[in-house]
Amino acid sequence: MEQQQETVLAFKGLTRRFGGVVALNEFDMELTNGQIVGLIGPNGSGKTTSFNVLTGIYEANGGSIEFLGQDITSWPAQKVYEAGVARTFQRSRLCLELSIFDNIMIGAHKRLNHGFMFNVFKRKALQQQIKENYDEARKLLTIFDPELADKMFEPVGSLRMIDRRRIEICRALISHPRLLLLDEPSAGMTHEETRELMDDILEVREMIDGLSIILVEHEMGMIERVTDKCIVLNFGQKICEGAYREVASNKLVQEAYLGGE
Amino acid sequence: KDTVKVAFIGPLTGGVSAVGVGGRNSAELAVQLRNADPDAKYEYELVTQDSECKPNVGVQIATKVAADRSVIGLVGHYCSAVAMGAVDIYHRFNLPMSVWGAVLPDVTYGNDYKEIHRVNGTMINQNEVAAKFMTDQGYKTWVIIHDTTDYGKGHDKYFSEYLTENGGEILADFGVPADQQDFTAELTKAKQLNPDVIYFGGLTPLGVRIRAQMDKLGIESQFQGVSGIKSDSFIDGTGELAEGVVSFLEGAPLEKLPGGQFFSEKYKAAGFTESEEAYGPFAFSAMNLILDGIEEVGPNRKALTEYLGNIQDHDSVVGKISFDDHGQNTVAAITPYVIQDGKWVVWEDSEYADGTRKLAGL
Amino acid sequence: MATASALELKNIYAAYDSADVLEDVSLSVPAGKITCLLGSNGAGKSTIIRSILGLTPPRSGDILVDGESLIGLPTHKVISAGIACIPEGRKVFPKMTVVENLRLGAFQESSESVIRDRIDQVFEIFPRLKERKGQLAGTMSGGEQAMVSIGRGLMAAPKVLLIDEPSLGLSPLFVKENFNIIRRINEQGITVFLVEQNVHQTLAIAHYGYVLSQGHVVAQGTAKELSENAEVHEAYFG
Amino acid sequence: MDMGLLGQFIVNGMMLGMMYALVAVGFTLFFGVLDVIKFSHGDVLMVGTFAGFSTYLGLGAIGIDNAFVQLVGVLVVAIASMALLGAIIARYLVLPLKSAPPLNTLLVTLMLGTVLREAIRLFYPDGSNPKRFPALLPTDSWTIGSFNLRADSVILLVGGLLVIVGVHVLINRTRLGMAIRAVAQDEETAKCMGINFKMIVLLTFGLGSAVAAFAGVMNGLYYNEINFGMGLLLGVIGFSAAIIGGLGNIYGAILGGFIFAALQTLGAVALPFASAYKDVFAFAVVIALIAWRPTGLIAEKTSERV
Amino acid sequence: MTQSLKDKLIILLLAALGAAFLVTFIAIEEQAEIFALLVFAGVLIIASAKLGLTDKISQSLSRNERLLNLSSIAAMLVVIFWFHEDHFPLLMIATVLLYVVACCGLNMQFGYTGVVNFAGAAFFGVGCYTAAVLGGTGTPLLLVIALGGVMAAIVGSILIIPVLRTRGHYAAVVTIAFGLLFRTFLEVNDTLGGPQGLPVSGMNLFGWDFNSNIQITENIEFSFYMNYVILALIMVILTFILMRRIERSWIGLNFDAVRLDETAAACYGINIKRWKILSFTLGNFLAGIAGALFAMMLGFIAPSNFAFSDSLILVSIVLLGGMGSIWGTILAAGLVVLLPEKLQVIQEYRFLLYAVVMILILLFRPQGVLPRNLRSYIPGWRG
Ligand SMILES: Nc1ncnc2c1ncn2[C@@H]1O[C@H](COP(=O)(O)OP(=O)(O)OP(=O)(O)O)[C@@H](O)[C@H]1O
Ligand SMILES: Nc1ncnc2c1ncn2[C@@H]1O[C@H](COP(=O)(O)OP(=O)(O)OP(=O)(O)O)[C@@H](O)[C@H]1O
Ligand SMILES: [Mg+2]
Ligand SMILES: [Mg+2]
Repeated sequence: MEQQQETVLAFKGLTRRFGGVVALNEFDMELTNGQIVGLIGPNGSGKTTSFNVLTGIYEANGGSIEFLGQDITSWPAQKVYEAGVARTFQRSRLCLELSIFDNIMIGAHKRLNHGFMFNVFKRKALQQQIKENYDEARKLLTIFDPELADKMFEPVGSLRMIDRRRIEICRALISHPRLLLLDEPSAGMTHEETRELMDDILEVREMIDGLSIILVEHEMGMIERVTDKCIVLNFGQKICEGAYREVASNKLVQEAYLGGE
Repeated sequence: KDTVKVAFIGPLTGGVSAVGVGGRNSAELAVQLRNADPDAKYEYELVTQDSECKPNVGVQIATKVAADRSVIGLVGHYCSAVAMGAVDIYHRFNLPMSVWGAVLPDVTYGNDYKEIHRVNGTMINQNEVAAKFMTDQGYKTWVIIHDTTDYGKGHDKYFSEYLTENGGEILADFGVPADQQDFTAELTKAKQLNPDVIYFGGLTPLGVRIRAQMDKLGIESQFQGVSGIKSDSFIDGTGELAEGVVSFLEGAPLEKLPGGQFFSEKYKAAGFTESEEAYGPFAFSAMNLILDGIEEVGPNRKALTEYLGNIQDHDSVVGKISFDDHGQNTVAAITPYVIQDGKWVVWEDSEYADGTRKLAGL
Repeated sequence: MATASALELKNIYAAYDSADVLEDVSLSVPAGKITCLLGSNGAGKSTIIRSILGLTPPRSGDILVDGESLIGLPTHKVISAGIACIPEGRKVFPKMTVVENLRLGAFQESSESVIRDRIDQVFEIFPRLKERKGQLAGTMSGGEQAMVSIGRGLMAAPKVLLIDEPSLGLSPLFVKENFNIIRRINEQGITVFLVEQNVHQTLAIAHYGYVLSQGHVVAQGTAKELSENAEVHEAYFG
Repeated sequence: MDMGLLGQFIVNGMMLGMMYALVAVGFTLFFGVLDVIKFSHGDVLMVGTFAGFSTYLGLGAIGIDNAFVQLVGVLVVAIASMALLGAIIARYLVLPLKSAPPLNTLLVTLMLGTVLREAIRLFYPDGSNPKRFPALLPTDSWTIGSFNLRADSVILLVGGLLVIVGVHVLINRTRLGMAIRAVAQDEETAKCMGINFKMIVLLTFGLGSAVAAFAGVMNGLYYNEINFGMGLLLGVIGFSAAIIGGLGNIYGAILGGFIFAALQTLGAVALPFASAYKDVFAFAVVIALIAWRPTGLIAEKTSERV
Repeated sequence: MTQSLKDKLIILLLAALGAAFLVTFIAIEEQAEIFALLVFAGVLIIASAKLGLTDKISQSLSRNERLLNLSSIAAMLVVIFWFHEDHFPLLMIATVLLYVVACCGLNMQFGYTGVVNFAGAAFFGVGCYTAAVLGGTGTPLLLVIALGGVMAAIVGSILIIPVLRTRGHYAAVVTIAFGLLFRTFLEVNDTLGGPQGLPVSGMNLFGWDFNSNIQITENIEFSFYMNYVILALIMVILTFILMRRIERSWIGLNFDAVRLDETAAACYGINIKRWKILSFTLGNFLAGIAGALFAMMLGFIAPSNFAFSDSLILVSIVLLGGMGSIWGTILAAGLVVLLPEKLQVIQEYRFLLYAVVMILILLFRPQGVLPRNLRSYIPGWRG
């Protein structure tokens, strides 16, 4: 199938500095349709920074980012999202005062009608839209945790960490993005919980056409199980790329990241 | 005896509350004395309200007082902006009233309402006399500092007008907010211009600051104020720097009037903790005027209005009161005062007048 | 148990607002040993740590350090009693530099030279921190912040060190390194109370362990016993 | 303009700037600890001045008339009593509200400001009128042309500077300062480091209020006049100064204070057509400055990350 | 009795109680009586909270919003007609209502979107001055009110750039500076009346003069303030509907997201600037229309009405009510406007007492008297 081979995302020589620290150094990367890429590397090697530069939170100091054939290097965050990139954050960034439903709807932004007239005067249509989206959100959340789906109107602040992570992922997925960026989604979970989470994500991927994922994770079990390919960063530079097994047996990677047996 | 309600309005909170409370005490004194008088036909009850010196609040409480039909007469307003907003209401509700402190001419002259009267003079009279008096002393050049409230701006306007008429020259004119602390910038500039007199149009707190800072900067010019600084607190606030400061106040000096001594004694005897301040006697007179009216024509607003309209040569502790066709007291004599040895002294009686002492720069 | 316990919890009940979290938890942390606490998400592990520190004071029960009760003491007094903590989720002071963060770890230590020595020791363990001495901790990467947090915990040189999920967000290499560090700390005579998700590696260094589930202690024993315990196995080894 | 006059403006402006800077330093301290705008700051300053003034009267009453002893007495009493007041405010008004939205602390302190102001106005003898604050410093002056420099101004300037430097050193170089900053950033973790949270909050509020008392006495000594409303505008300006300078940095407070003073002086001097517009001018420039540097002139280093 | 019937009864009872309380509170003048009434109300509230009644009642309320809204309006009408010939109570009620509108504006700004505004009185003042200037020109007066809002929004746009660029305390200073600047400007500049202020001509709608009493029959005369109260009530109702609809829509969600986490909001496509501008402008608009009607009602305005302290009063209403809570705003506006007035009897001591009361309320209800609830998009609907 030709569509399978389409390049979704490409970094070319992406560079980002903070003062003296070079967080990303001439980083090249490519991602094709439907692929799950594991982005791994020691602490402080630039993984999160690459997400931040991609999503427009930080500007790139050099290089370019291409997404679905468009150059999005200096796009603002809003535009990058509109183009189909959704993310989670290493440190959960939910609005704790708002309900689960509200939080998920923040992710659904591009599907909703934000016109003043529509929102204030066309109440019937708006309520219709609310109900439709509610159903959709509920369906999605049910995949992760049916119990949570019954608590749609409870504040997120009252939930466990693990549930917050799930909601954050739902928030990212509800917009049916082309590219999903997951930053350490399993941090703080047990093996069992991690596995469940990954199964759920894979299940969702089936639902969303051509969804590609970049996964940042320190949990190698997870990386091994779900990724099609791995990219290893060290000091902002790509040191290795390939299937997990290849990468894991690389000397450099073992030294810098995995720690030899 | 029937009980009749009369009202007092003034600023009881905020920056000028000292004057307001003094006025209220004086009005209360008038009512007390009347109630103690066995010949009085009615028992009087005083309603007091705080205007906070804010027009919106003033309008509200003016409505409150005026809408209460049992209130027959009102003594009201020290702050001109409040009075300006409230006069319409008194007219609408036909409540006869007399202003006891506000000095903006427009309060009486800006309308044709027959309910509105004023026992104290306007700033016009005051500045007319002040300009003439000072030029007569031989001063030639002025720097004016005034606050940007209606009070300060009004004084600035009329004083400038009359000063030019009398041949004085204004070297500079500074408007300052009424809550300013630091005047060194204005005064430094003033110092450079080296005027004979620094005229200040505003109230005591600012006056004290300006006088004190003049000294800081070594400015030797004469300091001239308006009725707003003619208070004991100005002397308390400036200490020895007060010496030789001149100011002007409507009305003949209290102690020279037959009733003046009486008022001072009674005020002391009544045991108020606060001073009556400069406008206390006016509040007292205004209240007495209203009480006299009620005694005479009965507790009826219309009748009282009529009564007030015809007041001529009515005796009071501030001198004879005669209202013109705008309800303005016309015989408001203006008295110049000078501070001598920590006291406000009527100019004629002072050592400055007889040449023993000299004002600054003369 | 042969050794005396450095820290002992007796029949602790704890709750947030309305939600009861801990019910009748008793456990003892033997002096000089590593004791670990296992349990799934939301079991109440962090709540135990908070109870000890006095951040979430227990509703009833007793907490003893060297036989002295900590109940009712404000947190800084608990710390004075010789307890230090590496809190869950790193919790570095974002607007302070790495060095200032470390210094705060030794807040109750007043000798400047002692503090300097300890900073040097921490730098030895985490060379990355030495490189980044002056960086504001808030701008560091997740793992770097974890290093700051661990380093800061070591600065106190406590009798008992409470550690809540230290390997969260650390690279595999560092996770291993981290367990080595914990072992070394323990070898210096510090009693360690370790909360972890990483069952294999935890049981490998711990002497003794408890398993918590929904606010109850459901299993306890030596590390060996626990790793052979069928239930535990099922639940956590998958 | 001749040099003497220019010098005069500069010295006056510096005095004013110092006054603002001292108030701004107080604000910076409070932001530092609980991230609150403490709107009663100006009024605490005023109460401090009145406390000092009463001390002066008291000393006079028992026959002590040595200016130096009086000065020390005034300062000590004002500073000590305000430090206590600050700690009480922290204990009973600020700490109980620490889990409420920060703006609510603002409201409470605002109301407290009203309480203090009204209390002085009503209960201090003749409190609604301005008072003459004694000149306790040497009043020698040097005059060069139109330039007039008084010894008391110089002493006050130096004194103010010393206080600011002292506070700066305290915050950045001492354990107490470190604890203050730690508490500001994360209360719970600070506690876990063995910091006595309550104590630190009380101390900081005590310190901030003591600085306010100092500024108040300085104000009194310089202007020789005090009144119950003096804190209001000073508070607002001090707050603005702290902000335009940039929070989280004592130097920002100093810079902000001096800029504000400069703007006002400039406005009064250089707007010949209407000096009354000088505040309009100053505040317009403040707005423009903030639009230009949204986190203050000495911007806080970003410490947040995603 | 079924639950829903019970709910309805509770609401009606509450509305009746509220109306009775208001009537008594406004009518009494004696210091002791006021004090007794306040204590009584306080005891009642505390007791019902202790008995767990408050929770039950609030549940009943949230189940029957429509009835609650309608019966509140009815209760308000009862109060208004009770005082139909008493000018002053009506004036105070209208003032409260207009403050509610202005504070809803502020609520939109910092309750929803987190854009702090310490210049509320200035925008209110823009509305007032618009009414004063246009009042005599023959412009239809409903249009004048709208223009008051529009002018406030336009003047506010001067601040858009700094407001968008700043956050937190920095943003606070922008508006504080503007508030001070606005007032000083009005005072110094004589074109708009200077410090003396301006008279404002009263409202006149289709030949109906708002400033004369309404003769119903020979013996029944309504105070002319009735006109303003009714108009203000309508304004409050419309504002209430607008606020509610915005809150319960995607716009409200966007506002909240902007307030709570700008970075995350931006990463999900929310245009921070757009929503901040909308809420700032809309908020100022509300303050402006309230100001315009207020000026017409009062008949006179002056710069000293729009001082920093007046802005702070508006802010304190919002905070006291609970950020983002409309009912809270209504309650707090009543408290803040009526309390000092009711305390007139204690004269110069009243601000002291007022401030003390406010502090006490906040110490016991740090989140405001009626904190905002979680958003429920469609009343009663839970999926
Ligand atoms: N805003 C910033 N200011 C200064 N330095 C920064 C900033 N953001 C990141 N850095 C530095 O850039 C480097 C890369 O950080 P990044 O967060 O991308 O690491 P990471 O690969 O995600 O690590 P981890 O696995 O620990 O999360 C780090 O050394 C970090 O300290
Ligand atoms: N501040 C709080 N308010 C209310 N409930 C809380 C609070 N903190 C934790 N909880 C609840 O208490 C329970 C136990 O939480 P705790 O943090 O102790 O679990 P844990 O075992 O440490 O989990 P994790 O592995 O996620 O760290 C959870 O159900 C959680 O939702
Ligand atoms: Mg990262
Ligand atoms: Mg935990």
